[in-house]
Amino acid sequence: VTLDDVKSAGYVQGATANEVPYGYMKEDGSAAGIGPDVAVAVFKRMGVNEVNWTVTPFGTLIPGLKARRFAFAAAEQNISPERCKQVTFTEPNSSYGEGLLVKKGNPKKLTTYADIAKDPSLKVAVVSGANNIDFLRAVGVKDNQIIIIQANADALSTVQTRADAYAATELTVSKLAEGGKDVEQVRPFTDPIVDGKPVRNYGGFAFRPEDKDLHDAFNKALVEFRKTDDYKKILTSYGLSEESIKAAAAKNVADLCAGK
Amino acid sequence: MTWMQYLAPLLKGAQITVIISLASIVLGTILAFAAGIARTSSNPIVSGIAFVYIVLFRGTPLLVQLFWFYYALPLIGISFNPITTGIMTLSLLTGAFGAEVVRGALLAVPVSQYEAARALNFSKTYTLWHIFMPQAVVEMMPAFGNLAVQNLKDTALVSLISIADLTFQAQSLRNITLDSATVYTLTLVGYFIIALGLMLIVRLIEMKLRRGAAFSRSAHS
Amino acid sequence: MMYGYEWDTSSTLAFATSILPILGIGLLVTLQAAAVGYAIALVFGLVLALLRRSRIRAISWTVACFTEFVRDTPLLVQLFFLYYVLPDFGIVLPAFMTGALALGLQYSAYTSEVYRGGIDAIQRGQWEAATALNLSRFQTYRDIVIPQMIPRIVPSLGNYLVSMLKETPVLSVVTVLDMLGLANMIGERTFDYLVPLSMVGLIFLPMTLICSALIHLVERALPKSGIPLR
Amino acid sequence: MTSIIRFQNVTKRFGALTVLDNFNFEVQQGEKVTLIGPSGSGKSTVLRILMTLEPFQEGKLELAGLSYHEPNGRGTFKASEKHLHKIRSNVGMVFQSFNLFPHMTVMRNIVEAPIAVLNMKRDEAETRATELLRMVGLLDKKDHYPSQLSGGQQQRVAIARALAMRPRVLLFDEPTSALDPQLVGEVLGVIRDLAREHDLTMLLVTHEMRFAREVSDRVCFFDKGRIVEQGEPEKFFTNPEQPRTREFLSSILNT
Amino acid sequence: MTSIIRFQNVTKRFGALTVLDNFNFEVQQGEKVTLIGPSGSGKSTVLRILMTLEPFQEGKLELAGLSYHEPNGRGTFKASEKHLHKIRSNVGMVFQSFNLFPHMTVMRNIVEAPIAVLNMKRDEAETRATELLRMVGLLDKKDHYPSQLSGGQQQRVAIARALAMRPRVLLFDEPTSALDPQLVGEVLGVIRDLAREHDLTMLLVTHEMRFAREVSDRVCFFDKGRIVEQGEPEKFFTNPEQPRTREFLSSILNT
Ligand SMILES: Nc1ncnc2c1ncn2[C@@H]1O[C@H](COP(=O)(O)OP(=O)(O)OP(=O)(O)O)[C@@H](O)[C@H]1O
Ligand SMILES: Nc1ncnc2c1ncn2[C@@H]1O[C@H](COP(=O)(O)OP(=O)(O)OP(=O)(O)O)[C@@H](O)[C@H]1O
Ligand SMILES: [Mg+2]
Ligand SMILES: [Mg+2]
Repeated sequence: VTLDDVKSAGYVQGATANEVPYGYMKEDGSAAGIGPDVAVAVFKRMGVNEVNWTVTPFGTLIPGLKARRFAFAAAEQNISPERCKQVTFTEPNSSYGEGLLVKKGNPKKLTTYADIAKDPSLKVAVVSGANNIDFLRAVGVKDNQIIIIQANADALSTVQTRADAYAATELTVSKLAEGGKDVEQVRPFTDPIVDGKPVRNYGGFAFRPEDKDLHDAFNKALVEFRKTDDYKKILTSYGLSEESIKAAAAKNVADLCAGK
Repeated sequence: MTWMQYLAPLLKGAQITVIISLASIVLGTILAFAAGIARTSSNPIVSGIAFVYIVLFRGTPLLVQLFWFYYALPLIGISFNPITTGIMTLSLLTGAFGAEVVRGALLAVPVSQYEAARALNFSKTYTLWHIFMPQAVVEMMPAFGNLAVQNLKDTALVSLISIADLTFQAQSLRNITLDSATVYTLTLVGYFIIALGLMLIVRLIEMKLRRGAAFSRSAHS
Repeated sequence: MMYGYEWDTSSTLAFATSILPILGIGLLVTLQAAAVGYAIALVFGLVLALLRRSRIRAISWTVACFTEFVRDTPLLVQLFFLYYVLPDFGIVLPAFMTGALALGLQYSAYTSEVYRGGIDAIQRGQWEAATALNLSRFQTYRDIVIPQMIPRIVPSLGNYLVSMLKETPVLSVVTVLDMLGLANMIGERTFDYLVPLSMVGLIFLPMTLICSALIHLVERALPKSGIPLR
Repeated sequence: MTSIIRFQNVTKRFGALTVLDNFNFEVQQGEKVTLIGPSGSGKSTVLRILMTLEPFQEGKLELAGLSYHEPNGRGTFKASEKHLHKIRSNVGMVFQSFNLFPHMTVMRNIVEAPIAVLNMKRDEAETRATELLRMVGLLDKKDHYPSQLSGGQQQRVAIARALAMRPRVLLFDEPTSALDPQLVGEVLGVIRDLAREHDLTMLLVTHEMRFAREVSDRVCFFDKGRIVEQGEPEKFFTNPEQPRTREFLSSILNT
Repeated sequence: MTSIIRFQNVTKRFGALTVLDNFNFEVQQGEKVTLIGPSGSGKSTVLRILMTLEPFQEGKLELAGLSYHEPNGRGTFKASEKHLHKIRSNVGMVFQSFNLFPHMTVMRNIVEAPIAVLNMKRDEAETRATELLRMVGLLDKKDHYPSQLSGGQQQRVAIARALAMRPRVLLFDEPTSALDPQLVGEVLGVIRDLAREHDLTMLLVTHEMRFAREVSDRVCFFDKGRIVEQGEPEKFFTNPEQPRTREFLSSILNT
């Protein structure tokens, strides 16, 4: 798809995963979240007034892009070197750290992912397709300690009964802690150290490598948009802090893809 | 949010579920007849093709089939929208199962009926469509009723290819409200009601086919 | 890496062979779940079928409604319900148990229909002969009805084993990773879904065929001794 | 002589259809009675009621002194299973379609009930079964399955099976009508021999007139739920009184 | 007179079992022939071969001048469908179990084939069917379904259905043996009337001896795939020559 295609069609096809607050579907069927809201604003600036949203399981975002099911994915996927081999990312749109959801009172006294690795009897849940599993493995958590759940919403029940913790991004965890009873977010939480650096995620929009023209136009508009107050308003409304917004602007996609 | 407010999105999902289910049941039935009749053909190529089709679709999980149709075929340039893909896949699956039903029902028509038709010099095609089919169709109905419900339940898997069916809406709702118990209870009830509706339709068709005393069961014993 | 196995994405073939051991682990889970679920379905289905013939209205009606409800709602949603809602009421079943139980329950609803059909197909004369000989209800079932029913229902029961095998992938919603669940995971890690998922299809195909053939063998080996099969 | 079977004003309905209407009928101990009559007149129903396979709505029925209405039973024919069990232990029935158990050998068909119901030892049951099989001329078939036997042979096994329970009353519902004409003879022979046993009460429904003539002490013509005419076979066949009987006999004999 | 059916050294096997062994048999145009014989002797097989429902292995068979081995056919009895079609257009068959089409009314059962096969107009077919139904006495049942008829009525419809195709040869395979004794009369009457039509050739298999006697010009006793004895009914029944025939007749007549 080229920008011209999109312009002449009058709309663009986007996709997001069902994950509050990065991207999700509201009861009325419309998409919301950091990714979708920013994408809509950026496309508007590019003269495309309509975005058609597909909501799809997180794990199928990249296969869907490859299968030309949609033009871009707005789910704040972490920009990682492996993903960069599959798709082309925009400059980072957000930055977020990791988090842990535990039972109220944090009975196992967990403060970071590495604590889980220390006690092999502990179980930790992650959502299928998320990169938290890589961080867990990197700090020494074993396969048999990990429970794969299909959706964030399953985390509440899982943490109550079948797992000691749920590992996700800090925002997801805080949204779940807000909505659920008898659970809490681990605070203070130490981000896991992988390859000698604390983990930090930089979420961006993913495009097909073939659609360079559309990607470049979007990327340019996004960089412009990041400078506006409207942009900050969107991000803060979903709970992102000023520091996180700054941290996102400080990184560039080329470095992230190179693993720096 | 109360359960009343969950109804709107769930109903929207239910609508999609019903559409996909009905469409694929109808198309699947057509396929089932084509493949089922082909299986009874004396031409080895025709029955062979039908056999391969049936084995392929009965033998692999629906999830794999959906993935292939939705995410793999576009890589070689064949692409359909999600709803079409969902309907197509489910039709092919239902058709494969239905083909065996059709074949079984055709084989269950007593040989004596075939002999009577032959003695009256009916052609093979005529015997198939005017003697065998009307009798076999009645016997197929209960099995097709089961297939219809099976098909309905299988539509729950199309959320994989981003179709906003009932299951998908339930998942989304739960994502926002974190109220699993209510959402899932409503969802189960929703499927149950749709299934009852499907069964009702099947029964009505069956009653229509059994009209009069023509098939008061003892007819060919 | 998964379960201690590395994969090699240099070529499709190398990829396919390198993930085979992981899929093998999933296959084991598939087979275990199907075995446990099938055992439940065989036994509980018969219980349901017999209860449904109970002379006490309340029992037969309740059982009829239960079977109908289970039969008419998707396993996927039932699993969610059992796994994520029951704990709200203090019932926490381990994941594998939940999966096998839900599979078993769903298929009990099917097998109970098969049993019911099998029992209904026993000619009335057989029941009457049993009554005339003063056999009790229990003796009639044990000595007359069930032995005649079994050879007749083996084919349908067998077909449900095959369907059940194919349905184990939904267990991944309750965190039980069967072959397809693992293939999905590999896909998520490598962004190449096509190869692992196609391999799952390729493994399932002969598996279901072999299963069907085995059932056919059992069917032929069963002593039928003149029981009319239609 | 004492009546072993006594129907007193028995009424039996299937929904709106009244099959037996104030039916009165007695059979003496040791008597051999043949029921004949047009199709649908209710002959099988009489036997099935006696065998407790059908309930009835009104009247009184006794068999060997046991009432079909248990004193403490729950309403019409709602006798307890235990009471019905007691009644049935006096009656045996030979069905038109044999109703042998297809999954059991001839021997097991015969010994099954004595072992399960009368708690007979297997040895003893088999000894008796052997005798019965010799009587019906089928000892060499004891390890065959019913499907391997001809219709006539199956019917003879069915007779042996009923006799193995030592009933006092034996009911036959058209025992030869499912057989090829050539096989009728076999079964007829066995029943004829049985009829010589004076203690056994026999009630036969049949269309075989020769059969009725040779075997029975009394022939009853049954129509529309009542006995229209009855008498000794010789008299009955040669000189029936009622026009309806005459008409029926001629329709059967002159086809 | 010319033979309309001619079996010449026909051999028919089912696997290892030889059912017809060098069978020779002729039927003249207009002749009414009854085949009798013990069960399993191959009587039905003869009719089924004539109806092209069974192939045979050796010998020559002709019907109305048409050979069952088509000159250019593909080996034993592999005549083309077209040729078989031609043979069948001369033959009709009335089956023991009637084999009516359960999903069609009586009228449609009869007119279906004339319309579909003979391309008769619906009007004409129905006029003829009405005549036939009047003949078999079932005009009032024309809109009933077979399941609503008694066995005797079904069999009469089956006869009308076969006649509607105007066959030159009509085959009956035990047309009354699936009927209650009382219903036999109905069907017998119809066949007796048919037999008066001199042009129609009839081949009957039956166990009803009265039937054979009244209807047929010739009775053939058939055993083990051969005709043992044949002759006019009067002579055949009163004074059979062969001991086997005598034995068989007595077994049937004296049950
Ligand atoms: N279970 C039933 N439900 C309704 N009607 C029945 C039932 N059983 C028998 N009947 C009816 O009761 C009447 C008497 O039946 P029954 O079988 O006793 O007659 P029958 O004299 O034995 O006749 P046949 O000589 O044909 O065996 C018939 O009209 C029959 O249709
Ligand atoms: N399709 C078949 N396959 C194998 N054997 C067969 C088949 N049809 C008939 N037979 C055998 O051929 C022999 C002749 O059968 P047929 O039906 O012609 O006998 P029949 O004289 O008509 O006997 P009945 O009086 O019992 O009808 C029998 O031994 C039968 O078992
Ligand atoms: Mg009767
Ligand atoms: Mg025959």
